Amino acid sequence: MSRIGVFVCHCGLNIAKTVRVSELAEFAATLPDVVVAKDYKFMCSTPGQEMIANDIKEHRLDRVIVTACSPLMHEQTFRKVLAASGLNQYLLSIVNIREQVSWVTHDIEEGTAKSKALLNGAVNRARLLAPLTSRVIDVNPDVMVVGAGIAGIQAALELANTGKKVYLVEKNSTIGGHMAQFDKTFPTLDCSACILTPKMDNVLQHKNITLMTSCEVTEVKGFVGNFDITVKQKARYVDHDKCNACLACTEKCPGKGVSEWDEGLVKRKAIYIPFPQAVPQKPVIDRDACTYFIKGKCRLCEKVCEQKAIDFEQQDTSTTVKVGAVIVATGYDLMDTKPLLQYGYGRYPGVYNALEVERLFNSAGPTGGKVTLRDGREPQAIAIFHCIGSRDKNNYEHCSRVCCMYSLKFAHLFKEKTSADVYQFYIDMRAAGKGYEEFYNRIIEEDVKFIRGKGARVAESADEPGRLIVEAEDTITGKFIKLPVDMVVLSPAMKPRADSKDIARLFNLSTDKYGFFMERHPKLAPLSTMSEGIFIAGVCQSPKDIPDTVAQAYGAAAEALTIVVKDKLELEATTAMVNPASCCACLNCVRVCPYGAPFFNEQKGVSEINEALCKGCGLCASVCPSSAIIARHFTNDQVLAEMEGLMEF
Amino acid sequence: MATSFKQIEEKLKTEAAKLLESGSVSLVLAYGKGYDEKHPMPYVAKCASDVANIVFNEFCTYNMARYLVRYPRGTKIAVAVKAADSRAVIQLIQEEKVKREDLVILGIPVSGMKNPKTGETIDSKTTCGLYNPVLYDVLLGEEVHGQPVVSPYDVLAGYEAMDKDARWAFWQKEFDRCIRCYACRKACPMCYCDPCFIDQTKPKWGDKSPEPAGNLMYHLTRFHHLAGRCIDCGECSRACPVDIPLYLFHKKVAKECEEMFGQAAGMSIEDKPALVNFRVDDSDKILE
Amino acid sequence: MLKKTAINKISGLAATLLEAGTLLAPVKEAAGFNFREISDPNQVDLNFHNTILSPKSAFFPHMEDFVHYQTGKSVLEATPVELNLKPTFLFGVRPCDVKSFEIMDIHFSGTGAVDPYWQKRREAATIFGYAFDPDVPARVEEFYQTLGIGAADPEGSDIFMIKKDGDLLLKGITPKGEKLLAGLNGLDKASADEEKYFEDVIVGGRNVKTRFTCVDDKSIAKKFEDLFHVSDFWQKASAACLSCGVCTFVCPTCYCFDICDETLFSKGTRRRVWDACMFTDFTLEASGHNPRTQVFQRLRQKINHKYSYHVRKYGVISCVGCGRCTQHCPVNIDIFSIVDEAIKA
Amino acid sequence: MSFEPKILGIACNWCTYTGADLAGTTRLQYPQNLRVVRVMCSSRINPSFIFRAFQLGADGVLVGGCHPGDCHYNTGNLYARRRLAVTKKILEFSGLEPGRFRVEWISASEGNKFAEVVTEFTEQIKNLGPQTKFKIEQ
Repeated sequence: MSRIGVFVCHCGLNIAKTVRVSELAEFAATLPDVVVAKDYKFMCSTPGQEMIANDIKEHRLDRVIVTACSPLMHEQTFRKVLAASGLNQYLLSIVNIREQVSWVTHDIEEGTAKSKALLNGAVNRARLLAPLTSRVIDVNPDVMVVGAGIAGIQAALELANTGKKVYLVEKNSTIGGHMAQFDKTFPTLDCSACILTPKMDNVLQHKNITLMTSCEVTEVKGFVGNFDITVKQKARYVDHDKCNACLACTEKCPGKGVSEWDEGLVKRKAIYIPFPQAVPQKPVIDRDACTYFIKGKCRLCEKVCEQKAIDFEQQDTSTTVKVGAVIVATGYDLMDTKPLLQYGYGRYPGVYNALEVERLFNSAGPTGGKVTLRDGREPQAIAIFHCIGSRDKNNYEHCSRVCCMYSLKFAHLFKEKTSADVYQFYIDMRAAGKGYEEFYNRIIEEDVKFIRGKGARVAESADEPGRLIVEAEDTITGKFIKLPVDMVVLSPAMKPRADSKDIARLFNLSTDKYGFFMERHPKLAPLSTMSEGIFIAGVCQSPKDIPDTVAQAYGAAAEALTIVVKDKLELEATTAMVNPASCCACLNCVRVCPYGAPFFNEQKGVSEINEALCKGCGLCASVCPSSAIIARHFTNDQVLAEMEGLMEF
Repeated sequence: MATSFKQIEEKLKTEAAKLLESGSVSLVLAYGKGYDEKHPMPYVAKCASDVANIVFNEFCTYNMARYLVRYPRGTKIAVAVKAADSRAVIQLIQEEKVKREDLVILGIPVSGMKNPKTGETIDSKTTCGLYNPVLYDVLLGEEVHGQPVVSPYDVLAGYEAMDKDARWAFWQKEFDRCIRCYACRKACPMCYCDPCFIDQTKPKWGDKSPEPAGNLMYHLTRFHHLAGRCIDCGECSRACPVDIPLYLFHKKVAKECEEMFGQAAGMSIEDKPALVNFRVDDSDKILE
Repeated sequence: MLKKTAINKISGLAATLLEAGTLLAPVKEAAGFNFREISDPNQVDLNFHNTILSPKSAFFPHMEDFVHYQTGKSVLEATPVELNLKPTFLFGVRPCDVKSFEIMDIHFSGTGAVDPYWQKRREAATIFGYAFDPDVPARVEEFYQTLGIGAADPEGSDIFMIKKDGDLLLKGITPKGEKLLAGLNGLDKASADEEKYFEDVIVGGRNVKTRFTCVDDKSIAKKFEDLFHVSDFWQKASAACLSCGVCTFVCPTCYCFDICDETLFSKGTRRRVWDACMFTDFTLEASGHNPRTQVFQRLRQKINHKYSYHVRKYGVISCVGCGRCTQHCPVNIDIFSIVDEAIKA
Repeated sequence: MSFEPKILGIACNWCTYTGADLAGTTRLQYPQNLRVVRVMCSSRINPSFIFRAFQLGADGVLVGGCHPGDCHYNTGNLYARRRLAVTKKILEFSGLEPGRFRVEWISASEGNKFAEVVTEFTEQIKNLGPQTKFKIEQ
């Protein structure tokens, strides 16, 4: 038997105008187990709260029902009253007779009748309410940032500057990401390296940042505040502790590998640093290109290394890092345009993708910053194709957001570095960003030709060997265009990293249909994910430009701080639990949970729920066929009882 | 030319003996003698000498997949399956109740099975109507050629065309007979919950007594629990001592699920059970 | 005195009985025959071998309301359900089923603790026993003869009926039956030939063959006592068992029940409902412990109860060989085959 | 007296319940036949809740959740959509009038949609008359 107190609020006239509040209190008093029922002008006022507190003591109440405004308004207020009176705060039930009764009717009969039904439901439910306690856990103050492009670098620096220890994990041998490959950045045309490399250096120097290059996350255990993350250090075959970066090894090395940094336009050595300003500026050996690894002899690098830093026996190693929060900033890949046969990428030497062109402009690039074709000629006419694979239902439906602007940048740089005619083939010109429209206008004036129509086809010229014919429909004139050019630049879709699904699985993130990570809420929680304590920043969430990426990095750092700044963390109390006696091991809960909270305990043969991961949505309880899962505060019993109460009158 | 029952029985015995002798399985779920020819029983052969007791004839309707979950996880089991039975095995693999690698599936291609209680030939009216197992390691006979021309859902047409009140009256009459012996759920290969929701007292989903309200709650919820999982073997209806045509309702739900989610139960071990799955582009039309 | 009526005029007799009280008789339904309360005399259909459900529900209904109450109110305000029964005629009960009432009496009234509901229903009833049709052989599932029950034993019936061609012969067995029969209008007097036929059928009924040979109760009981711990035997016997409740619910001598409270909108009913020892939760204790979690344990309990414990405690096997459990078992488990195995074991 | 149906609503906390509050805050008027149970997510709704509601005498049942893609719990309503669609088919095949059960996606900002749906649904249930099939008679 419960001892229920019912407190009916007038809310001035807000409620009392269309609900007969005293009649409601009298009605409540007739319901089984209700030992006290009162009405009062403003229940949320101090005297109102005191009245409830006094009655809890005087009548030894073990359940409290406040019949007032929406629980979204004052549930917390009244929970505190219960807690202060020594009653568990979850033994409270709110009946919403303001927003959902008195404010939506003018008819006092209707209002009163509906209020009675709602109250009856609440009394039924209140009897079955159980006291709940939140679990408090210790929080590890460190943070891991996965991916060291501009987003990861920025986030790591921000966090490190607040004094937090940061593990920055990068799978390549250098940090910097795509931004390190760019020559200039739009719309200001400032040099990419000039603004990025100081940050890269800061990372290396920062006492709070542990830089983990050539590293990959292989396992994530734990939950918010207490992640145990296993990181694999891939073998570099160079002991970076001994190496003094003299780079004598790279001079002597006879091996030839493909330069990733130069987008494969040139070769590099088998022992190499990716580019001169790489961080850390210490070489690694590319096993697939190394003569020793291929043929079993060479070891020239070992001979020239005075530090004895070369170690051909080095193996992959694993370490486990404990952190309280994680920022995932794994960036993007460009879509492979080879399968789009109509553009001839990979077949015609004159067709380039955007990142290759970035390298052509760069003074540290394969051509020393001169724009020349693969055969050494300077192009006379250049076509830039926008939206290759983007805004394309057959490939990627999204707009990649940056292509319009970098295509304009390319046009400018082509104009600056060559005397070529430059043609832009675009669907729409999207220049939404600070200074972007102005940049567009500037390029228009630079004698760049704009053709509103998507590049449809690239073919070899039959008349002039080595030249290309581009085809498109000019949608303004409605004319079909055929144009001879020397160079075609494709602006391919930005897509998630090839391994984004693996990353998603590791960190229990959800992805959209292409593999971009899903934010918790598209507007109100764009950097949080459905996994508490895991945040995202940069293009891994969706295509965006550098300013937006950096802004997100700051934001994600702040989000991560909100967790690691605390010593203790209170977990949800309204979580789900499994009654092992009823569990039939169908694993439905394990299959559906968006947070990976339920897991199968092989030994016991039943499912269990990691309450630290549970958000209390109750999905598992509804897919549990044997009703073994108890969704606390919304149990089957409680819902059924409430329904019965609502339907009784 | 379809393989005869006798030939299948011989092959079943040979395979069972081979598997048990080699120790590659610890038991074979098949059929054995009952109290007469027309009433064979589910049979578990545990050693080579048990094999002699195995029979197969047109009355061996039981879905032996039903017994898989009775043995501890990891038990190596050979199971004799007809078409629908193999779908049950697939569904159980999807639901991770059994592992594919722990099973040797002895497929039986067969048509013209008979209900041992009534002697009627079993076809697509009361089952999925397939002749050949969907998944097997060994096929104990030649595939039966020519799938049934009649869709397993054709039998529904008359009921779908009924006026809603007539349909309600029809089901009321059927469910009213229910004595709550739970033979339906116990014969069902997919009903492995213990306890069943209806046996729960907290929450109490429905009355325990065989009254219309409790019966309705039991059956409707069971239909929902089997939605996208029922493989239409018809065992529930054959087990029912009061002949409630449960298969009709199951067929209807299966048909709707197939139309809405584009996936039939127990057809591929790669599938995920439809009701613990979703597609972002599921249409809202399914709610209309 | 032996009386008779044409079977195709049975509705006339039914109408007479219906006027005098409640009539429970076989009715043809979708799945087969069952005893039902008759509202229209034409429903009565004697063209059956035996019913799906046994006639035990006449005295021990599937649901029996005990008390109506209101939640939140005092126990003193609850209203017990009183049975106000009219004379009841249980019509067309086969001899083996009639025998089951005697066995059930042990539990509901024979051991000192009297169940008032059973008792009242039993007292209100006049049983019209009905011999198995002498022209029709016993079904393969039946084994009443094995247990010493004839196909036409009149004992236990108030009035006993035998079919002769198109006629139904009726004879009062108990004073209650004789008195009722004498007062029934519309029946003809039977001839001497028919009287002889009646007696011959009763005697002949004792020689009807069923599948198994008769075995002594005590030795069966002993055999099962010895076999209790031979789990191999039980594992084998139960390998096919689905653990459903069909056998229990169709059985004329299974009497286990559950008492449950069904409430809605604060109105409640405390009610007795059949339970089945084959259900997993039958032995589930409030602590969560369940002494019989395995199928073989439950089947062992069921068979031991009927053939061993019951013999040792009450001196009689709690089975009448009607064969319903075998006939309706979804996987054709034959209870007496298991007994037979045990005897041979 | 005209027929005043009892309608059970089950609303998710984050979208539809909040949307219902918004309808109140903006003082939109709608019929008072709806009684709402708040759950955290539409995916919490066990199909048996719906069957039970009709047995309890609900003349109509209205389920409200976030729009697909906007679920507070990411994918909850996507599961709910499938599960409730099946529930609806089962109700219909059992013989219940199709119009008595409805699922609507109503966001926290759609107070007006909430009021419109309730008004329209109530009208529809009034036209269907009392629900007698599932209702347990006492």
